[in-house]
Amino acid sequence: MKISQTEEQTLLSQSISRYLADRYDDAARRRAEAQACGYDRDTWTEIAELGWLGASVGESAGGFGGPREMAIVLEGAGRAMMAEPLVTACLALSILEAADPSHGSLPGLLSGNSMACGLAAQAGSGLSVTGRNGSRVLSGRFPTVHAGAAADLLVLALPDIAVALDPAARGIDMRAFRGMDGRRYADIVFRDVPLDDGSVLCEGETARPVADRASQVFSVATAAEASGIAARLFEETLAYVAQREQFGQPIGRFQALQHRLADMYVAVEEARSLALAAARSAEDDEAPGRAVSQAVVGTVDRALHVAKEAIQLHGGVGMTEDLPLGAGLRRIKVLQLMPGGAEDHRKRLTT
Amino acid sequence: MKISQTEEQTLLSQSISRYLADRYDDAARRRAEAQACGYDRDTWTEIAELGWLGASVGESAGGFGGPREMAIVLEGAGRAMMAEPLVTACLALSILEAADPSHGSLPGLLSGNSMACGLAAQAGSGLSVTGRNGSRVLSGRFPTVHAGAAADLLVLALPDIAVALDPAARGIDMRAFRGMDGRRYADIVFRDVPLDDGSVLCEGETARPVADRASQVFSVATAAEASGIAARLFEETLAYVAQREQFGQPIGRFQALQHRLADMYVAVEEARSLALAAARSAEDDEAPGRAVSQAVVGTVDRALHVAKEAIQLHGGVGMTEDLPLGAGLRRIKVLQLMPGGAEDHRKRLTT
Amino acid sequence: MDAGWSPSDIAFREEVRAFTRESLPADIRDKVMSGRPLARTDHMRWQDVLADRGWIAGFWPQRFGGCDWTPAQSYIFQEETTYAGAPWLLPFGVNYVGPVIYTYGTEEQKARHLPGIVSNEVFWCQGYSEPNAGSDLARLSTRADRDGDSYIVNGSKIWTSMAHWADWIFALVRTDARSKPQAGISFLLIDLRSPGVTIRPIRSIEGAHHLNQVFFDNVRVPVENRVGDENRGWTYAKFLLGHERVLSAEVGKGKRMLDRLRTIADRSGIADSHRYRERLNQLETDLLALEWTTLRMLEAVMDGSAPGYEASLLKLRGSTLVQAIAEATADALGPEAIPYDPACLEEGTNDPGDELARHMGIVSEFLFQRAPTIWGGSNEIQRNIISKHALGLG
Amino acid sequence: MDAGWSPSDIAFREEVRAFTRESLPADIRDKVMSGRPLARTDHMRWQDVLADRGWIAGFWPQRFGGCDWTPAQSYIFQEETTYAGAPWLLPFGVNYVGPVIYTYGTEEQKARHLPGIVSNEVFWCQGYSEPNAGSDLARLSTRADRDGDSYIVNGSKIWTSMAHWADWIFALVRTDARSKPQAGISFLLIDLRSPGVTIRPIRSIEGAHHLNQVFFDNVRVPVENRVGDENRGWTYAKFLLGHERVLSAEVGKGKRMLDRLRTIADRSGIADSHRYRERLNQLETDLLALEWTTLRMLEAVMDGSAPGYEASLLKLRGSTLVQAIAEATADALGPEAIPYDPACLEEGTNDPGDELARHMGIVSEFLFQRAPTIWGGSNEIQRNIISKHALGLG
Repeated sequence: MKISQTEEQTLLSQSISRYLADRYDDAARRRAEAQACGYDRDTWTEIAELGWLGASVGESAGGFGGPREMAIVLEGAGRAMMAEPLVTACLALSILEAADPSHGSLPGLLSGNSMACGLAAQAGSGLSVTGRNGSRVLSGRFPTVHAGAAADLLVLALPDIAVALDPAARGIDMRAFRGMDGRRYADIVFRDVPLDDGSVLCEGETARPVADRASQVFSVATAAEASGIAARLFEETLAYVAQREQFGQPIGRFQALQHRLADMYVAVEEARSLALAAARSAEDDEAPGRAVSQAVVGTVDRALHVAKEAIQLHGGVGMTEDLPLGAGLRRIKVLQLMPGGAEDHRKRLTT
Repeated sequence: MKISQTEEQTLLSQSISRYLADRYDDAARRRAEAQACGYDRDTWTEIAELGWLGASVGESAGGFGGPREMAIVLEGAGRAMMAEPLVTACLALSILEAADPSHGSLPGLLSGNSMACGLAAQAGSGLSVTGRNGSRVLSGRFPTVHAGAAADLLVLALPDIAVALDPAARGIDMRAFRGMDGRRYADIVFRDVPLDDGSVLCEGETARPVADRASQVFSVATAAEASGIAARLFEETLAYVAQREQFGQPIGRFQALQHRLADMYVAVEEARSLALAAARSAEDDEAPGRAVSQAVVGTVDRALHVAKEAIQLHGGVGMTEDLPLGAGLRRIKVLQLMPGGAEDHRKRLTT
Repeated sequence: MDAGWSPSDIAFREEVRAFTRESLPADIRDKVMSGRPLARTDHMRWQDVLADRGWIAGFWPQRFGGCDWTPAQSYIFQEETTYAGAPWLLPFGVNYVGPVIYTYGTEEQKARHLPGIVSNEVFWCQGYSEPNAGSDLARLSTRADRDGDSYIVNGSKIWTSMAHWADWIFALVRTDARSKPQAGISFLLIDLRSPGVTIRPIRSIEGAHHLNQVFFDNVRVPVENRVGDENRGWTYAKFLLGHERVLSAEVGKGKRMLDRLRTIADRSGIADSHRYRERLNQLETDLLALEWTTLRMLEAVMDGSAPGYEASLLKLRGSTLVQAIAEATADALGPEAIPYDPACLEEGTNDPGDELARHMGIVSEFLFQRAPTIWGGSNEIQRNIISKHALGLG
Repeated sequence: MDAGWSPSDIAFREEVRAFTRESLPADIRDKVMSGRPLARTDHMRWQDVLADRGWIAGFWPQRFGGCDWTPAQSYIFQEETTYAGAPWLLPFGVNYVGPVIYTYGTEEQKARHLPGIVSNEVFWCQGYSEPNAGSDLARLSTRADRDGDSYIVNGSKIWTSMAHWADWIFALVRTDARSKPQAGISFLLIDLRSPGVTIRPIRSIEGAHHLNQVFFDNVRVPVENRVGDENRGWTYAKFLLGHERVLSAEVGKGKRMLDRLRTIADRSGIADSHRYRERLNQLETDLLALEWTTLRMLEAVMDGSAPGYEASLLKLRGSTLVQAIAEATADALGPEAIPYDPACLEEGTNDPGDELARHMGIVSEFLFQRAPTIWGGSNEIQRNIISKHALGLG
């Protein structure tokens, strides 16, 4: 019985924690956010060398992992609230793995020398491919692509076709902006972008499982990141109430706060469980189902609760940018409201 | 500025409290519930003599009050969780007042010698009056009429007609049952019940305001009773935590419980405010509006929260019929689920 | 989703499922499914079936009549039987007093008491709480005074589930009034037929009689019925509280209750309402979280890394969830929930063909499910345990 | 629904409404309505308008420049101006230090400080919290050592809203380190231009700069700037905390925010979604409850039967409600809420024609509204007060 993780997965998790503890504090995050591209390219190469990108795909595609390993990476990234575009890059790798595991871009992407953004249909709108064979064109919009303007490649998984496009291609329009989580996004509009044979990864019957895979991976990544953020915000709060003294004792001695911390702890454990459930479902290569959507909604709801409580229990200092609590709350709000995020899943689950 | 109550209203409220403290404890409630008719007829005559029924209508109908006075009576009845059918009787009086303030039944009803059940359209289903003039018949069903089988008169307010019927009339079918709140109800089915001139109180244009009035009064009564129950359950809990000792002190000294009691207190105060808002709205004779529905939903939601917390904070003894907590929870659940109750209001507010 | 079960676990699950399908009497299953109260005979009939199969005390060591089940097998057994509509396997003998006896008891006590549990012949109940000692067991005041080879027991125990059905009670009693409150307590096995024992029924808010107060008036108990050392009963009680609690999450029960909620919503026509869907989705999500948390804790128990407070976490969430499902189910009935009279629950019709009787079970369960957040250490106590032991907030 | 206002109250409401409609600058109103940050000049322009009308300190006694408003008038004034989109009337001078000075101050202090508040010429801020003294003011450690006719002040104050805009600060300082923590504190008025004062900005999570830490490094303050007796500052601080808090319920603000939520939902197309309707209905119901609770408390204040903890009740619910409305409003934007960069809030575009800038205000407010449940005595402190004073749980 191996429910949570194998020994290899535990080693991966420990290596990630070590790197983050040594190299990625809040100041590093702020520096990364301040870069023109919205993240730190040296960090990107380092974590690629450590195998963080290879963890998301299997050996056939040049990696050593799968959804569960990717979730471990993203839980760590969530904990550190890393600004680096891991979700979108892992999504691109997973699409390539599913559609064309020998795609020429993979070695460069895995080594961190280049960066690709994965676009799952659920994050887009008005998507269409028109025309036949040699003269097809793609249209549609992805309004919130993390680090989109820094991408060397855009990898799209639509229900009938998967494509890899040069962001500089004709018909692709990008408007870059900073989001409420401090990250750089691009609003990418595709207007009759020609799809030549070189850009098509797969199509027709084989495209559907690729699109399902992309949807599944996007959900797993969202749940994992939310669960990591929740864990971090809880740990910050637990450390704070243990040392902050008021009325003659650490405030963590006050029972009303203890009970709220107990509930936060439960929420964090449950977020972890739900993120695990989502990853295991993707590992089994199940079609995206109700349970995966529930895992996304459930982790984001729990993380949001934890973030609000973290700020409240810190008091005044919780309202300041001196601590990473606001950053956590803002990031979770993005995971909730973004196209293909928790609210979209909730809508699907309840209507 | 007189927001909550006038001096006369305060005197009424005090007189009700005195009577209940002296004469109506939980044992009295149980005895009343055990009667064949589901309530105690001596109590009924006593409270009628004290003016509890007259409080719900104005002087023209032989009373001395209105919606706010009725709300004061019902808040008291809620506090004592009285089994007597005050809501339905007050509703009947209000319909008679609005439709025909000189109706011959009023003196007997106000003195407690007879009892009428008021039926507002929102508590019924499949209601229709067919035929013309001399040969009209009424059909439809009221599935949850408190003390319906004990009624001397049934007073209905439908959008186009208000009628007072002898329960023994041809076409009226009653099935009596006990509800989860321990009270006696009747499921009343009207099948082509002939309406003669003597039974019609008013019709056509003048019937609409009567029906609106009935709807309004039913809502005010529901909110008032729920607010009274919430207050009672909270007081029971506050008294309990102040005397129950565990771990070397009264459990009311534990901060986690204190904070939950503070939230219960807030809920009780807000329930009182919402019940007041509903009564004031009816006093101004406004058409039944969004705010009145919200007042019903809001008081019942708050009362339900208080009831659950009351049981939880009492621990084991809260689960027993030795205390009135279960009775309170069961009654509130009825106010929530009954036809025309809080859930129906919520549905109207949100669809 | 594959929870990583081993092939033998999967085979065991199939075995339990097939056995339950074949062996659970239909009338008992129907009562459980509709939430109607079970009689003593209902419990005993099902437990006799299990006893015949050797599955009353599966997790016990084989030498005491068990099957040496792993925690995973115990979990699978509970999940499968519960989901299939089997009655709650009453824990007082098998989960509570049995392990205390085989861990701390004398050879004579083992020989005398364990077989009766395994064979389902002796019905036990638990005597911990007292009117003034609920969460705070250190306050307990039922006295056992030494008189030769006996103790003379005086006092009373309360919230004693099923005492009116039981043969024996295991009780915490005060044997030394002078020492500190936690010390001076002993663990006694008391035959309920002893002279001086009286049982008062307590009516619960859902109308059922399962709770009791048990009075001891100069009840003579042989000293040989004391388990372990005198004045060290607290230690055994704590052992018991921590025992096998990973099973308390009631995942199978939650699944069964959600099935029924869906059925009722389909029948009552609210299945299309958005409010119901939001609520169902919330409950399903909470159950998914509970299930995977249970699995994670189970894994930790099996590889020896269990944090020790996993029981508190699961109890807190499991009890809250079944409570919420029970209320949602009553609400799904809408006005049809009202014709339910708790006073008629026990004597009233239990004819499964009677629609009202079915509803009665659902409303009864809504009320009854206020209890799990109170009993077995209230959820407030569980939060205390978590904040102290898991979070180190002292 | 008629709240039982007197004819003169109704006339006063009309007067305030008409005045605000005519006198509130449109650009300021627009900033408030869209949640964008106000500059110091925005506050001052509006307060100058009020000062000209004599309404800066309406509830003050006439002899100090007020209008002798009843609590009902104060409530009406706040509700009407807030609902109409007027900026928050900054309370530090008019609500906080002013009443302390006219109640406990010397004639010289009254003459020197009150006119500047009434005329809106002097900008005050509040120095209570310290890094180690948040809810627990008794822990405060900023020292004021007597040196002839002066105190020498050393230490720092934190969470000082608008200190960077202020001329003066009123501060609690420790003048006797040997007495009990609550004693030994004095109430000082300090000119922020004094040598030794430094102000460090603190960036809030919504990107705005309104909080500060104020450092005192051997700041010399004349003894005549102490209000009341030495070492009795705690008394004045408590007086201040209880003062005029019935107004804190922010009913007008809640109504204004709900209007905006409805507008945004209509525009974003979610107005038909059931989830939004449930949420809106919940918020409207909570606001109805808050409004009528406020009115009941107001009545109690006016007839002298106020329980004394009404401020805690209203603060608790009012802060929670505006917080919830602010979040629902950000959520109503959906994905359109994302293009908001807190780092650009202050320097970014405030052009009301820019749709993104409007959203920026809404997201900023969602983040900012986490503060009201913390400041002015956190909601945890309010629950303590209620349980101790309203419920007598000691």
